[in-house]
Amino acid sequence: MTAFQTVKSLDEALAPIVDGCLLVVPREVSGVPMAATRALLRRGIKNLHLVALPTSSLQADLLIGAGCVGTLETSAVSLGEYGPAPRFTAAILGRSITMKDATCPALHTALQAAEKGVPFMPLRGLIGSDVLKYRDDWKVIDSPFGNDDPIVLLPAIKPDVALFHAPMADRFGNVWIGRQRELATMAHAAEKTIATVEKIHDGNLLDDPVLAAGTLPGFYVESVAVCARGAWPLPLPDHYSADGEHLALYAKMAATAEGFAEYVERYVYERKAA
Amino acid sequence: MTAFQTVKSLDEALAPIVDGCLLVVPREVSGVPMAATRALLRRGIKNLHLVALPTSSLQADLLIGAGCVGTLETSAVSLGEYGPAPRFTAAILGRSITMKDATCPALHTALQAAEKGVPFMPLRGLIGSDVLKYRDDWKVIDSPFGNDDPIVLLPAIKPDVALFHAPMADRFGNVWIGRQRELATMAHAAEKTIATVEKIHDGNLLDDPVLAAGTLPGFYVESVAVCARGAWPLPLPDHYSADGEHLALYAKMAATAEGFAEYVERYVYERKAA
Amino acid sequence: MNANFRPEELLADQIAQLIGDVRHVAVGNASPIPATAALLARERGNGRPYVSLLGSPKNTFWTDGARELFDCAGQGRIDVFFLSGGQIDGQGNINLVSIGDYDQPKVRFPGSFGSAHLYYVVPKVILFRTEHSRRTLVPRVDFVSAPGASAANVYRPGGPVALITNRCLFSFAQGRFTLVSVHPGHTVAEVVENTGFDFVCPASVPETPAPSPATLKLMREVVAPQLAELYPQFAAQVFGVGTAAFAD
Amino acid sequence: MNANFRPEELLADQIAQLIGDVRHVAVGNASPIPATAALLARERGNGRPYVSLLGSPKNTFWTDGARELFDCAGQGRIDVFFLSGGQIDGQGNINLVSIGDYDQPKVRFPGSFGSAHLYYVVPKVILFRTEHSRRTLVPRVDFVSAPGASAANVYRPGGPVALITNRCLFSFAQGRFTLVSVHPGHTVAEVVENTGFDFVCPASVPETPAPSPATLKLMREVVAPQLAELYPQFAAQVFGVGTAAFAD
Repeated sequence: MTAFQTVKSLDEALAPIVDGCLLVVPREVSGVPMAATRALLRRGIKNLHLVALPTSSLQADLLIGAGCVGTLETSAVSLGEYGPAPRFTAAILGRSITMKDATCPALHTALQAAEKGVPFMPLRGLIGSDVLKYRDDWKVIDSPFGNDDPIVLLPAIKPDVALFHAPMADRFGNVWIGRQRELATMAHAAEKTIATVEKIHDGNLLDDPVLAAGTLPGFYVESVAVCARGAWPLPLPDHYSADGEHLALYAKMAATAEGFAEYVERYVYERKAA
Repeated sequence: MTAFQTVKSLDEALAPIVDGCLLVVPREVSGVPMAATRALLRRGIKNLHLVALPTSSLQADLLIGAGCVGTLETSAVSLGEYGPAPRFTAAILGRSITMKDATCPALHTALQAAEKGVPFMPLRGLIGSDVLKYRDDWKVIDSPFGNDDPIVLLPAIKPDVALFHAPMADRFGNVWIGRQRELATMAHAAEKTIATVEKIHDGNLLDDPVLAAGTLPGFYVESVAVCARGAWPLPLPDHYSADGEHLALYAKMAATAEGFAEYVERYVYERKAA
Repeated sequence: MNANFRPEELLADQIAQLIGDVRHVAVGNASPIPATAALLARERGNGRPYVSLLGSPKNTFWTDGARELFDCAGQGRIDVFFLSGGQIDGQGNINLVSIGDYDQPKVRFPGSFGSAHLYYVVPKVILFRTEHSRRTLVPRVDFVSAPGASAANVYRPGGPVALITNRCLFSFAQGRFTLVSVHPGHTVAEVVENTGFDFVCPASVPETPAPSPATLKLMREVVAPQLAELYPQFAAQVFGVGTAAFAD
Repeated sequence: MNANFRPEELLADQIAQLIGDVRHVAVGNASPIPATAALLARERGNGRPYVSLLGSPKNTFWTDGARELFDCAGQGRIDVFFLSGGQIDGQGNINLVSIGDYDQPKVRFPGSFGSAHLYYVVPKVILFRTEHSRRTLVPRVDFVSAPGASAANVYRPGGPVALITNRCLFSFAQGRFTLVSVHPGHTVAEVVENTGFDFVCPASVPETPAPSPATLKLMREVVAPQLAELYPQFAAQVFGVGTAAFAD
């Protein structure tokens, strides 16, 4: 197999993420590409349609605070034990972004629909919820297999780009994602996939059956960039925990627009990432 | 975590597979539980509704030839390079089993519907095919997201039991399945899951993130039995190849009912497995 | 309030009893008291129920990604789950989204998470809210993240069975809450005063029973050290268990 | 027939040209000639297209189980696939199921495999049948595993583009086959004689061009050894490449 030029510099790798694109990113504990997110802030990306699968924390808050997001589609944004996500909250109250409230399995299902190349998939629940009420793009049908059995159909979400951070990739673009299999679904659903990784694995991840079981094939991967501690200050499963001190600092600074601006100046532009 | 009594003798492990049950088994190269199949023949199981996901070779042919199958639901049965599956062919021509012809992705989709707890899932294709024509249980609707866009809906398949062979399990019932992820979907979809394995892994497969990525959690597993070379004469991915000589012998013997009976006598009852 | 146990211990003991004899309890993020209860139930049941604590590598078995929790619930393989709400109303509706008009909210919460699915499919959902006030327990939620009950034709094997607060325990059935017991140090009058919705209030309401000495011992000596992996601060504050160092 | 190449080499060369400049070619089980063609195309394209040979651990990337091939096709990520049929008719319908009445068949084939999906979603499906006879190429198939064409409102980005046999090459467009070329040693009259369906037969039909010496060299020296992993017998018979030992 030929090694295509998959491994690139971070900015080169992120080039397919353009203003206005439909970008899907993983939840706060599955390998959030924070170094890449800071690079997108520095580039001044605008008007993203951000799908956080199925929730987000610092990443969505940072992108929203910096004015990068036009539409946000997710089930929740919160800093967890560090409190509400302040820029998300401010943006909703100030109506500066379009919010598409969802529920976790609805987003998983909509990405799986794209993965399977079908226009929709059904999901139980939702009927009688205001989540459904405010989603004109979701439909209720009477199941043809039931007897007066209403069920919700969710349209497929086909992202332009899937972006995530993972422990390692090889030079063939194969990315080891381990148990975070929603990353594979994101990649299958998206037009292009960009991964940042802690390190490059020598050899081919698909050659070892044990590693291969946790590998997203390079076939789906547009580009890979190496970013050591690229999820910081969020955790990378089995590799490092969240930097709670930093998240508490963020929660405090981002409570005001001025404090957020200062945070961005200090931690995004001056690249004070660990 | 407590180690439940998951590891059992083969016959004990197979006890939940009773006459008439809806049994799902994997395709010919994904870890076919042949030792378990021979044990079911010896027990004289009857009237199985066998779902082969999505195709089968020796396993379905053997079960059909021995009169164990009432209904077969699959996309193809063949001995591949060793020719047609003789007992399957004879049973269809003799109309001694009920055949539900499918197409590979339809079976994957129907199992995924059960995995997600939804009554159906859609699939592209099929319209205008006689596969659809002869399946009264499949429905065509006009997609509510399209404009005159017919699409097929497949009802969920919820097996009573999923049965497969895998490289290893631990004493907690966790089973390492590697890349054969349809085995996980089978287990998620089925009421009970029974695995035969080459060997028992000391320790807990979920403790190692690399092994965990290829592991079906014991939570889904009813019982495990150790059967070294338990897929023989079919292959086990990354472990052993098919025994082509034996398969050729089977193809030859099973060409007639008498030859098949002799094969069963010799290789099922006298346990001449490798 | 009686000083030989902490309020968290009372709540965990009550929740463990609500869990009952089931196969699988799952606990969402940031839920240390339900997590304590689930681990307590597991200790009492000698390994049963299976306990999944979201966010704990040691106490989750998921290997199929973030969707597995929801798939598992959809399969009917999660018997008990816990939900809360920025607002909860007397019909069992929960609001995790916003206060005021949805398009012009006055307050925004994080969002509905998985509630709009899990509340429907998990047989026993235990509502949990430690702030028992007219602000949180309201006549009618401003946004229904998930309804407490559904029309007869809606697929709904699951739903709320109880609401436990810092003041009392309610059961939920036939679309309404009934006051079951009031925690030591609190009164029925106080519950009425601080509850924004109508509920069934029996003529005589018992005090929530204190955890037995055996339960307290089990919680403190066996459960607390297990809890410390995921909730080090909570384990330290409530049970005085040492904080584990984070792996890096 | 000219003796400086084998019929399999001619077919593989033709198929490689039909594949054209695409991103991904997938080849099903038991298809050594299409596999040869796909590997040849990859060698000529310097690594493009990506080739997936079902059943070959070295030439498949799947890590999401047996469904990934079909999901991948549904995503539009498989550009070329190969199908055959116990019967193929002039409308491009293929039959992998049975001859005679479906409920009382006279002949039973293995089954439809993935054809009832892949034939609809893979842009270029190349039909391949080495037995070119009135038994296999029929006026109307007895069972439509997958139709050659669909109504305008049916989602169908894919379908047949060609049929290659041991005697000739047909193209497929607008619902019918057109004879493109006849292989060396065969004649148009023989094709007409042995084809059960009507097809467009141009006044002048060229001979299928022989593979170039460079192509033969590439096939024999570079492709054949790669093929031997999956098709040791075929590689030995056609190319004289030594059979690889099976790993155990």
